[in-house]
Amino acid sequence: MDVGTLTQQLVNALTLGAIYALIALGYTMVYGIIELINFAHGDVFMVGSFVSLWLLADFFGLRGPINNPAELVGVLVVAFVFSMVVMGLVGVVIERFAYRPLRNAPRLAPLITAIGVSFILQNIIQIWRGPAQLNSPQLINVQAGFRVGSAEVHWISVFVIAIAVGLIIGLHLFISRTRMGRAMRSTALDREAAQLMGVDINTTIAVTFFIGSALAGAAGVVQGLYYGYTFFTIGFQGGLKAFTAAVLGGIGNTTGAALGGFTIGFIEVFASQAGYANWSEAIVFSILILVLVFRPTGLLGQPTAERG
Amino acid sequence: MRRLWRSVLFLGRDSRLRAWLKPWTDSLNTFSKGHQSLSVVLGMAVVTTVLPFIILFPPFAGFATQGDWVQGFASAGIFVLLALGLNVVVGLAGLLDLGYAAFFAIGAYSYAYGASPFAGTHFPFWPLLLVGAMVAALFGILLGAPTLRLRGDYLAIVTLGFGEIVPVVFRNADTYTNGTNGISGMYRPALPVTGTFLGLNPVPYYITVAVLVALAMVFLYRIQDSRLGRAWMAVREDELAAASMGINTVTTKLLAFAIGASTAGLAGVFYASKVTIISPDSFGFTVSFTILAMVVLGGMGNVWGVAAGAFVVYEIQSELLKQMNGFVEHLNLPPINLGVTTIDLAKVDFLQYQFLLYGLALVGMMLLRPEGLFPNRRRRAELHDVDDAEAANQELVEA
Amino acid sequence: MSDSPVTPVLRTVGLTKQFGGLIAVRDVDFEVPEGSISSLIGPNGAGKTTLFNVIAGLFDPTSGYIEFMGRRVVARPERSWLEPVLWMTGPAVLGASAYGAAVAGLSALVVEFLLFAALIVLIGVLILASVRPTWYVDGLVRLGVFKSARPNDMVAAGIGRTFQNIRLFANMTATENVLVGMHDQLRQNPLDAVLQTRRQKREESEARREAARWLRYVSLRGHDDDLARNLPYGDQRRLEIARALASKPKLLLLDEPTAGMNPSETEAMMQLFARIKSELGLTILLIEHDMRVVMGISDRVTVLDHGEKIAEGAPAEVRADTRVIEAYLGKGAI
Amino acid sequence: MKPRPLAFVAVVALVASACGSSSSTTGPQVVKIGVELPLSGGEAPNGGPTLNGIQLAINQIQVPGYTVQLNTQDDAVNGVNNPDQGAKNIGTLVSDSQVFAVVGPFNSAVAKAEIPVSNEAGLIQCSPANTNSTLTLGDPAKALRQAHPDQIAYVRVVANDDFQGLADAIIAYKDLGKKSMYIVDDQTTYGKYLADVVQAQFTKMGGKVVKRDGAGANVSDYTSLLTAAKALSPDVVFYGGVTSTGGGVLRKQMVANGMGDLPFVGGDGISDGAASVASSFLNIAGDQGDLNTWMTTAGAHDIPDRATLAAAYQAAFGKELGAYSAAAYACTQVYLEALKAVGPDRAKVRAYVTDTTHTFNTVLGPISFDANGDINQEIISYFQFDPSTKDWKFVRQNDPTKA
Repeated sequence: MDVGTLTQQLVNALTLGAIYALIALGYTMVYGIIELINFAHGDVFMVGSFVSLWLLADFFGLRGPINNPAELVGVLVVAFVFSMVVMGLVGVVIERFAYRPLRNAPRLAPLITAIGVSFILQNIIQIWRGPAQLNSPQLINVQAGFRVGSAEVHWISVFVIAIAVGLIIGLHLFISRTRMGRAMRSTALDREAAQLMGVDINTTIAVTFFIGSALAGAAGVVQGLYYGYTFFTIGFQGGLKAFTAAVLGGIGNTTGAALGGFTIGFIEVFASQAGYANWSEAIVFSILILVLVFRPTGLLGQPTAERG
Repeated sequence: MRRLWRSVLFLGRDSRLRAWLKPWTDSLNTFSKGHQSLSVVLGMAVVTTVLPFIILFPPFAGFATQGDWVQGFASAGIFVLLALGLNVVVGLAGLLDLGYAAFFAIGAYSYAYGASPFAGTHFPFWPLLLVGAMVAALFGILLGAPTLRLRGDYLAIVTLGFGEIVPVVFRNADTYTNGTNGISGMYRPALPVTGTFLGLNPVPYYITVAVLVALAMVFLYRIQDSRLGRAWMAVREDELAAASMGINTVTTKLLAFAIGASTAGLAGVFYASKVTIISPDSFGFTVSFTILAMVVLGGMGNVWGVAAGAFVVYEIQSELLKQMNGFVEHLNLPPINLGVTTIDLAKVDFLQYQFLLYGLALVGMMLLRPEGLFPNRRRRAELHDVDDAEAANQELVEA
Repeated sequence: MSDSPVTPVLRTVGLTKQFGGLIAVRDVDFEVPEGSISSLIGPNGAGKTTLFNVIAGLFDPTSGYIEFMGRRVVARPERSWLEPVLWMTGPAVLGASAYGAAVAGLSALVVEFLLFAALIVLIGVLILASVRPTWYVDGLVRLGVFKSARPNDMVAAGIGRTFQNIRLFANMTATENVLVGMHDQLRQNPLDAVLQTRRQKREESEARREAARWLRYVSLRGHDDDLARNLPYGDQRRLEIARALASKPKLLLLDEPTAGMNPSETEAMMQLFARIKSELGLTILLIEHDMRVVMGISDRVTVLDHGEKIAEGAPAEVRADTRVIEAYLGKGAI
Repeated sequence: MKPRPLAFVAVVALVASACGSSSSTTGPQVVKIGVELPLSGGEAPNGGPTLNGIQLAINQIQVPGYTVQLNTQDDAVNGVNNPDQGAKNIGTLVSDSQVFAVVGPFNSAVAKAEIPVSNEAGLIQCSPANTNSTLTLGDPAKALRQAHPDQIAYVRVVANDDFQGLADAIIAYKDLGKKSMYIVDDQTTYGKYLADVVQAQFTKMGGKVVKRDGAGANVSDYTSLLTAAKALSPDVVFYGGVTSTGGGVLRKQMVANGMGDLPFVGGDGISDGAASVASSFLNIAGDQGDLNTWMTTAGAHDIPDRATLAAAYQAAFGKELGAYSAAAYACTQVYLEALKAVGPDRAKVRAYVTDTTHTFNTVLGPISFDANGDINQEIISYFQFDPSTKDWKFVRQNDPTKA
């Protein structure tokens, strides 16, 4: 493998990892706060991609790249904000009706509703847009880029990585600096204690769902821009990989989720490079199992002290 | 509202039907307490005999013919077996297994290696049942040994990963598994009296699977009431206290894994012999999820409940939703006028909404009855607070 | 203490337990003489429960070790990464030699045999690792993989315990709780259960009789089939003791057994301890806050403060010790 | 609120009456053609147009003395075709005494579960879409016919993948004159087998396959595969698979990664309409991706009266003819001809259809089946993208083994 290909693959890995990381954040936040594996999250991402498809293709009537920079930025901002807000609200609604009533039920009950919600979302999209892949306008010219040595780096990759890193940093600041962030952390640590200290648990959990789902919505926009298509089943596999990323990084830990996302991106890309694309899932999950066997809390997870 | 639903589901403690049936159920309970294995066998015998006749009456007769129903029941039996096995892992030992279909696949491929033109072997079906169960159990141990020390959710993701790896291996190891083509033309089981089973006659399969289910139920009931069963319960309730009482938690969980896996292996062998073709695509994540949904919907920890849950979910999935179109057309309902638009249910293509209905069923079920249709008494006690717990206690005393 | 009149059942040597930066137990040497009732006292946060948990195998000691009945107890990994490495080396060597054999052009039979052997070794070691027979553990101890015991090893060795905040199996009946306590005593295996062998049936009915006996021993009558969660508080404490006794321990660890009880209940408990000591010949080590209990029934008292042992001896001696008074009442009290 | 038992009784009564009223027999005899296709979930675009083809045929062709109806079964479970469900459906169709023949299945994996059952029952199946070679040929096919090894009950009106793969290799090596190929398959039974055939044939002709990858439906990012392949500088790309598992997306990403100039060849899995049809291969591949693409379909394109059929289809369903609508129409025609000749007796219909001397007049032209159940006209149609119409342009059709 020459240096050019290697550089190119590094960029590919970062881009793919960025998308996984965005989705993984939602998993990890929800898990951190209510210990629920939200299997519908992948489908929230999928719905997000359809919402942005609707906005860009049907509402704005866009078909291809926009060359005017000002217009491009304007449309992108609208697309991201719209998709993130809509998906955030969808997340809140899902939490309100499918998970909140089950907060004190056994852990498996909300897991099953999550699966149910996932089916419902898929079917709604399937009825709405049909059971086939759909073209999504790629607003940023995917062929435009610059050269680093013999490698071609596309602006779209830079954009995707920047969006992901920006949102991850933003999220990190939100959690560590704001009052709501503190409420989220304390709820995650000990819900009852937080409640006694005057934290409104319902609002906090709703906000968590809003943010997590909004990030998935952002990932949905990125899906359309980067890959140029969407499909009603992408949520499932994307969600599965992202969930793996969250666990790999140490579930409940936002930085870990980002790290896990990039790790899985790298594993997949280099498995493809080596000609083992058809084994890539097996490789990803084998590495996951090995990591967990030898480091049971994930890469960045804190070991939980058992209380005797 | 809750009360209403309970009555609708006619399983709530407050229903009049139940009160009316009480003398009978009580004496049944006493009998089953004393002769558990016998009552399971009798129960299964009754169910197996009655089922093919119930479906001769409406509304069931409207969906399909008796032959179709029995054919479906034989397939449903596979899922009942799977749910019973997963119940050991999830319901009794409290471990979340999201890749259970992998063991199902391993059982099915074991049969393919034992009795198919692809492998060039033709061993009889019955010993292969045992072999499949053992091979699956072995893989259960192989997966569990290094991973069962992990905390609950990490275990869940490890099993999920395993569930993804197994089909990928079967798909890509072409030389050994015939890859995506799968292995076809598996030999069907044979018995001295009936000869080789036929694809068209579901009855031998139906009876075989009923026997397997009955056996599995008897075994599980017996294990549940033994040292191991109590250890599972203790580990589920409080792992730390269980360890402090001398229970080797890892071995205990490993046994749950192995026994669960062996049941799936059994189901796999039966499946392979019935469908006669297996391919890696038949054992994906959806299958694992479906089985989990069956266990939870049925009522974790309760053997009969889980079996019933599996049966009901399977029938909904592969009969009711599939035949919905024909059924609704049969009903001759008048179009519903909504003012702005008219909905003619007879023209609605329900196949399109299959997922939506299934999803709504899962969500609705969990919201209305999170403990499952037929909950384990203890499990219900965990869910509802003191008053219910006392009532549950009362029931235990009475039983 | 070397001048103990009786041989110690339990001895800790230089036991230290550290959580992150906090040293909960520091360099504690102490002994529990056979057949005694010993108490562990000290102010809140003195490290009593931590010490208990280390003895019961819940935590690894950071340093130091425990001797029970004159034998050092081990079973928990010290270098946990080493055990999997050991699992892998055998198969890896075999696998590599299979590869070597293939490269060297040896017959396919040899290669396949080596591969098969690698698989068998791997499976075998994995099964061993999960079942962990004594000799496997001993081997690992020699290789420096293992350190202290897991809780179930300690139960097997003969230590039973109760918890400070009752940890019964809340949704199991009283009888079932006791039956779980007897886990280690029962010899049936799953196959017995499936086939309902005569051994299984006999053992089960005997076990149930014995469980009933233990329940009556701690004066729990008529509650055999009640769920543990529905028992009154005092009965839950008793049930916990019955459950611990069912494992036929030589040493019973009781963590604040009379906490939250009224004087008459406490009195009844003290009588129970005395009976356990005299009738069953058990050694008891208890953590207690109630000084009447400590002084009333202890043969020997050990005082911990800030994780360190500050006094030890007969109740009267300890009561007079200035450091103890200081620890309890503050420096100015003298 | 209280439960209302009356409502339940009412429903039961309604159902009972509905069932009772449906069994009145006067006039022409009602007979049925069984349909076994994947119709729900992600499979709907496959099964739907095929079912329409059958429907169209029975609407247009009358057999005196008989009213032909359909008994339609869906083999998709949770939205994916499922062999177990397929086998069960065949059982259902077998037990419906009015069914005298079955059209279907769509997927080869399902066929493998169904052939043993229909073979046992002697109920003829005609597949409009199964192209997997092992269904009719060699030991694997024998394994499927264990019940009556000498009485086949499965025929198909499309040529198998051995022919199609050869045709695809011919396009790449002979038509385009390319020597080094990159192959991606979609990890399905169909895609992988077709890619295997192409790889073997291309190599046999003297070409070189520089890289071969498998990427299933779950892969949405082909960038890394393409980056790796680009370094090996192939001059033609073959895709074995269907659009919904990634064909169009692969081509689109080739453009994004600077490989848009390479010719792209695919099988009938990417034959799903013009660029204007949403979700078609050409639509997803995008304007720049369309160029330089070639495709083959199993079966003759130049059927005698394509335009009439397409128009009738358009009139009935408001859509363009699906890829397998004509084949499904032909299967139905074969059955209706048999019905006219020998009546609705299963054994007679089976014998009539599988008789190698019979020739049937269908929309595909006159066809007959060989001893294995394969169609006699093993014709492959070759297509190329036409920028002026933004659609596939029919190039030629032939039997590639004789070309």
